[in-house]
Amino acid sequence: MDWLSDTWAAYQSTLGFAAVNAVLALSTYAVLSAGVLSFASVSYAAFGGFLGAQVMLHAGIGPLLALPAAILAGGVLSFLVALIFLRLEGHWMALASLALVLITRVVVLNAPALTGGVNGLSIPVELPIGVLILLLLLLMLIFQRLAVSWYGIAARAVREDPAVAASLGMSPRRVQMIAFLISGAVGGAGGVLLAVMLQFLSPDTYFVNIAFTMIASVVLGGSYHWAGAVAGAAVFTALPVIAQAVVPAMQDVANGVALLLIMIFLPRGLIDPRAWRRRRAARRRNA
Amino acid sequence: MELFAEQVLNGCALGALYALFAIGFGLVFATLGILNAAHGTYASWAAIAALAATERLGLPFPLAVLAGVVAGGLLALFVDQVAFQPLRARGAGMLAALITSIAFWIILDSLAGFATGQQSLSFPQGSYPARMYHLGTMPLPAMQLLTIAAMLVATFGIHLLVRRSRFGAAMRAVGWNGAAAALGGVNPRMVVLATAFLAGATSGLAGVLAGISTQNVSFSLGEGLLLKGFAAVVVGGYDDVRGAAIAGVALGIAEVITAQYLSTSLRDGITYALLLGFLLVRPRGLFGRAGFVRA
Amino acid sequence: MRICWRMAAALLIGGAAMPAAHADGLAAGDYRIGFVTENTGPIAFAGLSYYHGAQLAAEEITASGRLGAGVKLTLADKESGSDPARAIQDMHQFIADRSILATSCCILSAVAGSLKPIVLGAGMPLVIFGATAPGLPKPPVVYSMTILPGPKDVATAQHAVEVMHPKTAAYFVSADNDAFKARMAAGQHAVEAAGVKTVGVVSVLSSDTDFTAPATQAIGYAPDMILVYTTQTPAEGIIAALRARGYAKTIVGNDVLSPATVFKKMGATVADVPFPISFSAALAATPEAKAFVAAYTKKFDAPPDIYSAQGYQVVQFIAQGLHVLSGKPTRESLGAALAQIKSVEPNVYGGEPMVDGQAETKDTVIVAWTKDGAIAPWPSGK
Amino acid sequence: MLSVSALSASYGAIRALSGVALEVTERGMVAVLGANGAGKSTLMRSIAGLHRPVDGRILLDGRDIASMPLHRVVRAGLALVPEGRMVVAPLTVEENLRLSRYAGRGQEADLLARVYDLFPRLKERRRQVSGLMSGGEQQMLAIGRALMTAPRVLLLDEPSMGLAPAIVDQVFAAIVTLHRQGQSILLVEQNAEIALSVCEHAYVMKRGEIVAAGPAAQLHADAALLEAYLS
Repeated sequence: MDWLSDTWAAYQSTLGFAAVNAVLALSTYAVLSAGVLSFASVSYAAFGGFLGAQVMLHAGIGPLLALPAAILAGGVLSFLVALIFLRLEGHWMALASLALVLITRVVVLNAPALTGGVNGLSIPVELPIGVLILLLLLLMLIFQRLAVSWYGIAARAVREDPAVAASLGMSPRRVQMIAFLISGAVGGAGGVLLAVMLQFLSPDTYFVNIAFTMIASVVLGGSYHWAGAVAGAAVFTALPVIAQAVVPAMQDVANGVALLLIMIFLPRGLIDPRAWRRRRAARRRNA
Repeated sequence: MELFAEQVLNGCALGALYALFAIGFGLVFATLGILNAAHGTYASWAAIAALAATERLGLPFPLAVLAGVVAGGLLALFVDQVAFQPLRARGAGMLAALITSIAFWIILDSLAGFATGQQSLSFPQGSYPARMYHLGTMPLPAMQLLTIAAMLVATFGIHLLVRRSRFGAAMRAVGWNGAAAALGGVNPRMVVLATAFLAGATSGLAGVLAGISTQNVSFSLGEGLLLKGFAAVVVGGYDDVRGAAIAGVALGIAEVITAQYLSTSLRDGITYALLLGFLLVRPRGLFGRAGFVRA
Repeated sequence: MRICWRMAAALLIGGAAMPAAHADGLAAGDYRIGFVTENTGPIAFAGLSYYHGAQLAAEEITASGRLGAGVKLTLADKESGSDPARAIQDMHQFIADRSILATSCCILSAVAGSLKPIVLGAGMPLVIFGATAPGLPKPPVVYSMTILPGPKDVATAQHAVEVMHPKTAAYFVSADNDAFKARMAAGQHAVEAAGVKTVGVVSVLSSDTDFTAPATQAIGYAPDMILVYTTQTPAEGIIAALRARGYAKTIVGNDVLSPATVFKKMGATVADVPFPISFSAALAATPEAKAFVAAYTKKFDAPPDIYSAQGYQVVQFIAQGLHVLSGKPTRESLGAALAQIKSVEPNVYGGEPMVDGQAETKDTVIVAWTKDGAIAPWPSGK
Repeated sequence: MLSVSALSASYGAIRALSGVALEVTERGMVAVLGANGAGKSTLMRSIAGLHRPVDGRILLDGRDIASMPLHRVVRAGLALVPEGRMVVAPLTVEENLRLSRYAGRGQEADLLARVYDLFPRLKERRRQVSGLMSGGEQQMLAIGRALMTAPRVLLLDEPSMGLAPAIVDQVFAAIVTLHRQGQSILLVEQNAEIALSVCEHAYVMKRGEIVAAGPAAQLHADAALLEAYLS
């Protein structure tokens, strides 16, 4: 029994970070599933995270009560971002969102009233890992319902072929606007959850690294199903821990090599609905 | 007034580094369609290779630079073949390539840290031109002049290559659609290899020159160039070498002047705001024409 | 001077309190310290030195049998790459590992800020080796072996003004580093109090690499003296750029210039730039310091620097806490023992009082590199 | 000269060609007819190296080109004018044409003169960015690019598709001229009328197989057969 509780104690924070990364990855997946590659989730997370932190610090309320504020903050920001970015096409939007990430850090550094500036912000608030997991499960349920809803079908159509989607009476712009709003709300939530996990926010907390964590999680896990984002975040969070245990001297290299091999051999990610469909079809043929 | 002129020169030299890096970064993006996060490590490794050539092999300055440039090119070639070629063969898109490039970024950055013993190294005094020329009382450091000259030569050379030569046409054709190029007999694989090498070599040159003039040869060298080079490519338009060069130099000058006359904390903000503004107002960059999306 | 007196007093009291506590000694066995390393990432150059110093101390203590027969002190290390998220996971693994009695970490304040609430919650003793954010120590759990540079910067600035009699001064500061901003503020205050006019402040960022333009800007202010309050790589770059552009007047540095790698990289360019130092291999005077320099140089084939000295003291400090305990100590008893320590023994500084969980050093020596790579008191000939 | 036998190809699990055999003789002009989705384009793409066949032999002058990558097929002397034309849009007309130098066949100046001779329109627009030209002009450019590789056999995939009738006439006039000059041609066309009027021999495809073959005149006369297979 000791062994079990020790293992839990040792890896509960890994599980926590995996859950937070999954939420952030779902934010990126939300837009990607409507055909938009955007790194702006980092900015929603930053806004939601810092605002949520301030709410917790000043109103003295717990993270669960600060969550709605963060969701709202992320949503509002994503609305503004969508208004501007949706005019751009294809990879220009990806580049613009990357620029937004870079600007986010500058803003964070220069808005000490909200962010603590270079000193950072200490947030002595805790959230049990179990609650965090419950929140993630709830979010997964929402994504599952979304996937089978009218919106989910429309998003898939827009991703595959915007022209065809438009001819079926779906406005690609409107669908993508909804995708941005979902991404913003989820991103804001992820930001505040990350803040609670770290208990300390610095200007580097929401920056390029986390952008790459999000996108790598989504692609690694498989960008054609929401479960991919969750699976990818789990793997991406666990890889460094495993690498540290197996090859402590070269853990970063091992981490990179593992990422490389997964992508080369499973370029569509770990969770690939197309492969499932094929396997099912093959089974039916054999039967 | 002289201070202003000095700072403009400083900005030009700094911007020339951004420009050189951006040219390589843009070539890969335009021709191979890859947003390559590992590109900065080519610059770091080129500088490390040039330093090793100087210290271990005792090569003179021009040969050491050449060694660095070739190392940058070969590294780019290697990364392309390992990280991108398998995905190309499977028809996997730009996203998977972005992730494999991040993987190589992690790997090469980490190895560069080991190679330099986690230190920031520098080229030994006397291993590079360090003379200070003067125009009136204004100091003109030899490395700054050399950097600007290298940028000009590289820009015009590569611009002519891409726009005027048959090989350049093949590069642009492969960048647009590999099969369409092959219908004319072009071997897309060779063009990809040559482009990767050229891109790595150009960014490698930026790395070597930056390593010398900033006295910082370490894994962090490439990262700074990557962000600013990225900005230069977007502002200048990734399919035009001249645009990337002009944007790089302009960013360098803007940075220096902002820091001198406004504030350092706003410096990067202005760079990136400029970047975002350009994307929104003129997404195709300075020289971009009504273009064709990759097919 | 007042500060020195208080330290001396603390030293005396600490020294007197020391020997009485020793009891039956520890049970034989392996005593482990969880060490969160920063051997990769942006500040790995310093992280490695801290780690090497700590490694050496653990080996020496085990070999000496100081903690009792069959008592081994070992480091369990986990890498964080200066990433708070990874450091948090490392710390949780240490806390879950019952064989680990104490932990050590952190150069970056952000990492320290993330780990502090965790160890406070778990009652796990943590000794910080590099982070300088104010208010980090919190006995009986969190201690800091970081040599706080603020007072030393003030002393150096004052000394430089006394020696060189400048009329004007300009400053370089890492604008995105809270510690250096505070250090510059302290230095500037002292210099202005001595009647020297501030003609300009040049901000740089920690990740900057090109310093030609900032150097041009500073020279443009035509100051008699330039004081540099930045992290190591920018400080090197700034001094090199200032000298390359012909600035021949006084440049005042800070303790980041002391590692031997700085001279190896910059050569004579860095000569005659004064900086404060609390430890230097070249100036080691006490037997402890000399033995440390000799053993370190033998083991790692390079002399120790200020970072290795602090890493070394982390383990010495923890060992000192273990020394007064007996049987099988717990984290709580170790924390309580550490809280009792008034002065760290042995130390490489010639005196290291502990004040509210924060280590301090007795003295500030103001030194500079000579043209042939030695560290000598500044100005030379004094 | 071009001899295809037992050629099979598929897209994923879907079989698109099975056991196709056909022959193009020296200076010959052969048409492949078929309804939409009969596998004509797959046939052309498979022969030209744009799509990798599952099985079969493609002999060009006795050399098997079935496993060669696209650019090597071009260099071996087989040039495709694909459906949808696939000109390199960002390049100018002349850049598109001169790209074909990489095929390394024939004298560039002579070939360029021949193309401009055949399509004076291209000469007028040679500095024009090709992506901005009309469909007909792009079709001419695609044929020109293929001719620049001095092919032994020219493969034309639906050259009339999407073009105005007047332009179709121009393009087919050029094709006839080429044939007269001695160019071997394999033509895929949905418009059977026009194809049979210019070709000597024709194959008819249905569901990925050749279901009929014969001299063009004979097929032209057999209205019932055409009706059965082409609708």
